[in-house]
Amino acid sequence: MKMDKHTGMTLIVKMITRVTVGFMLVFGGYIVLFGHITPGGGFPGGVMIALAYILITLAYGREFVEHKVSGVTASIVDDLGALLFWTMGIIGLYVGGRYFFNFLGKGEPFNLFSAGTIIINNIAITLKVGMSLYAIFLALAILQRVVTEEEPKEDEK
Amino acid sequence: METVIILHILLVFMIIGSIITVEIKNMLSAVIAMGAVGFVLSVAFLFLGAPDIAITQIIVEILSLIILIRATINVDNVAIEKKEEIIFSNRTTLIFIGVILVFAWYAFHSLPPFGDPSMRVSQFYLTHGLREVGATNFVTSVILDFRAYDTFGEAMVLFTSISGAFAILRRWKKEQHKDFLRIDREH
Amino acid sequence: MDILLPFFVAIPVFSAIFMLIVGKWEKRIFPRVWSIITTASLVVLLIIIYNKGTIVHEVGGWKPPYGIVLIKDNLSMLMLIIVNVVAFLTIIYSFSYITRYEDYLRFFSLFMLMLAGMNGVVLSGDLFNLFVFLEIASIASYALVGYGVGAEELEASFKYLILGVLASTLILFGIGMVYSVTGSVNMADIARFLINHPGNRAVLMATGLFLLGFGLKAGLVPFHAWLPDAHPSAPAPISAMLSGVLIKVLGIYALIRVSYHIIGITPLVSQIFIVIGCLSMVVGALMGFGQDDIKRLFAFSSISQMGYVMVGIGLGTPLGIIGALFHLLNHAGFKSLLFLSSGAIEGETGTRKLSLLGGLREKMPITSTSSVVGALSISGVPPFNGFWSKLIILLAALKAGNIPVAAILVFTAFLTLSYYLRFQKNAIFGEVRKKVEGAREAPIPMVAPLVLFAVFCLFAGIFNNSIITNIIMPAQEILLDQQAYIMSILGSM
Amino acid sequence: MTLYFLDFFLLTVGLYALIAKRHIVKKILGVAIMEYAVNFFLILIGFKKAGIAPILTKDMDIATFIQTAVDPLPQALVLTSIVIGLGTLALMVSIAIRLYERYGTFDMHEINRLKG
Repeated sequence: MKMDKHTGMTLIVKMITRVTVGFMLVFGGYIVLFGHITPGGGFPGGVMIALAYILITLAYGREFVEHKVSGVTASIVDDLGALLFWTMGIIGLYVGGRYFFNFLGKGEPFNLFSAGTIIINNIAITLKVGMSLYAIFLALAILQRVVTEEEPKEDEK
Repeated sequence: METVIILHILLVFMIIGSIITVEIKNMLSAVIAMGAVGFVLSVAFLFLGAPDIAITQIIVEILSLIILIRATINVDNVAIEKKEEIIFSNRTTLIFIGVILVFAWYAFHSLPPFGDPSMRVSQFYLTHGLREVGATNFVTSVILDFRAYDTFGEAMVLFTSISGAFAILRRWKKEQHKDFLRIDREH
Repeated sequence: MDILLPFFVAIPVFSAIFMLIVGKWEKRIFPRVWSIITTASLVVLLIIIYNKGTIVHEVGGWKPPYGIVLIKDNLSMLMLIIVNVVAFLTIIYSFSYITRYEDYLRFFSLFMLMLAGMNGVVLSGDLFNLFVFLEIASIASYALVGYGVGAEELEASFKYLILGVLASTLILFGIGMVYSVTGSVNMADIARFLINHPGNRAVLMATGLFLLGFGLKAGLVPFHAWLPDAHPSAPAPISAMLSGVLIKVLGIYALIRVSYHIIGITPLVSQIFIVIGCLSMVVGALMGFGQDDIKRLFAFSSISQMGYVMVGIGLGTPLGIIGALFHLLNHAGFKSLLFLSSGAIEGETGTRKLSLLGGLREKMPITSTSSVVGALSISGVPPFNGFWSKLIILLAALKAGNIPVAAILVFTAFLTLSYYLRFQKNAIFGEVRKKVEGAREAPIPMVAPLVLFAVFCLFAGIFNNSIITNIIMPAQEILLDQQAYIMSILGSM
Repeated sequence: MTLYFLDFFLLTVGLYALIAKRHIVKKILGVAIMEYAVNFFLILIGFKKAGIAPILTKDMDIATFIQTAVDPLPQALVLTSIVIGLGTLALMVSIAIRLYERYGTFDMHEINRLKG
């Protein structure tokens, strides 16, 4: 991890983000995967994961995160999440004759794979919500423009 | 009984906070006041037995604060308030709102009293939810199985607004890439 | 057969997402061709389910009051025809119109999402689901109105966005009140509950909130502030969709469905419809008079034509509703034609000002003839379709013994005729002005839809009774028969 | 009942900010306050006296749970409405930023005057 000093915020903020980002990602993942057993679900989990990435971007500056999750990959993952949610609807229509039919087995209540397609829908929403909000944060806060065509990499700062 | 009192206190606090948000001069403190109203709202959700909504409200509140502060932090947020407001438009809106409030006072009398909802349809979700969907969090079972089409529509709403915001934020080629922050320093 | 209903929403959504994924590599030809394929497949789907009667699709396999239900009855069939046919022709038009913007991808993706939202609103049998898809269509149209990212496009789209979000919030508050009283969000279930428990003040306030919210989306007079600003700055295909289809589906159709099928029409509500209708007619026509920018002129005339439809709906008699629905169909035809031709004119001459235009007849023959057909049919000149629908509404007003309304109808008809004659005199006929020298005919993809709309205006005028009997009449019967609507969804009163 | 009325008052505070205030960010804040008021109203109508959250835990038996659980349907509606509010907020802020770039001010009347 190239730790150049001048981009991003002060050292204290960097140290704290290094500690808290781990907890945020784990807690976000927990909220998404156990969304049908304990409170939470696709939306809050997805936004929490996006906030973890936003925290890194704020603390360490854009270049640091750019090669990890750049704006373009974020919007591609966002489209894939939306596509996954869309296919869940169509598979339900194909298998059960009804749009968004819950075709997977129900399992018994209190363990992880207990509610059929709800888990996959949750993951699809997480991908979609998380990555699209991270991409819009990048566009709004840091870049002031949308990474559409690959201009020459002149440094904005 | 005490939850009703607590809710009244929280609601009064939210009204005061939102009046501060509307009337305060500095834009940044207006955004912070609105953030406070949002956090009190998520505490109120906890008292109303909605943990899912409380988590979502706090998280979405943090994100909208980041976005809003981004829009207000480096612009002339005090200059606007120096000019006096146009009295005419404020007065007519206040009268219009007063009329609606009087009409609303009578209308809310015929709503079912606070605390016993006529759960005609959602009783089915509670009774059949566990057996037919298998999720123990009934809100998620309503969101992702009974009304999954709603949540599909809602994910598309977020998809549209993000792609619309990208369409608005795109740069035209003939426009040079002037940095938004740099404009202000030139002023 | 009911498997096909969800595809009206699924196909445009898939094409929007797939377009964005492929757009990372190919941005110029693929989005345009892909949108034409999508809208063509929607029109084919429309033809398949055309005369299959009422189709009900329970989403997720749950019985109606507990799950969401999609319903295609004759009224939503009429709206589906308007939405998908106008969208197909507008997409063909924007195949070559879009070249003036440099980012095609987002335009067509947002267009497909707006289409999905409108199809979702028309098909939905659930009040909250109608709100969600109304939100999709509105947000896509906010971004599309401001697509030009110029100074006044952004200002117009911001004003439209603020009033739109205000309308959506009021509608959601109304849905909350209706849910609190009736305990359900399914339209038929609410209607059944309200028939057994009539006269609730909270439902009356919810009706007021719906009237405010959907009236704002329909651009009716007390809340029309955003329409005349949104149209001139929106790209031509978007203002054609906005005024030809969006204000009908999100505003008028939702108002009809809520007032006739859910809450049940009362004399008070139909009186309010007539008052709002007359206000919109007169104010729209009067303010349309002095306009120099042809798009603002068409925007004000949209407000006044929507006033015609509201008067027809407010009369409540079968004849009035037939006239209103037929006028809805006709207005979608000639208003989209006028907006698309204004886009072609602006493309070639670079201006929309009537004072600078003149003698388009020599330079752009096909565009001017089709816009003349559009102008004649909107002002109700006999052979064209506008004449018949305005006539039916006038007869309905006279039959209902409502003389003042009939007088206002005739007065507005003359006003509309006069400012459209002014439009034709200045822009189409007269000698060729400086601006119009360099103009030559618009490219083929822009001209073909204009001709098709003009042909529709002519044929709908000539064969109006056949259109009325097999499209408008069934829609009117289902509209006035709340019991049949409830029976078709819940199967029991 | 007074809770409903106070919540509607909160909605009108947002409505006032939306219509009467000239600063664009104040209008956006007014919209956010209206969203809060509507979401709060939707959850208020679903609350049951001494009701518990509609989430079953291991040590609860199903019969008492069904009697005391709060109404889950409005919570599903509010979850959707919160994220719709976030979507519209993102769009509003991006239009506001571009408007500021174009006009150099956030004052709606100034913009109307400059637009001409």
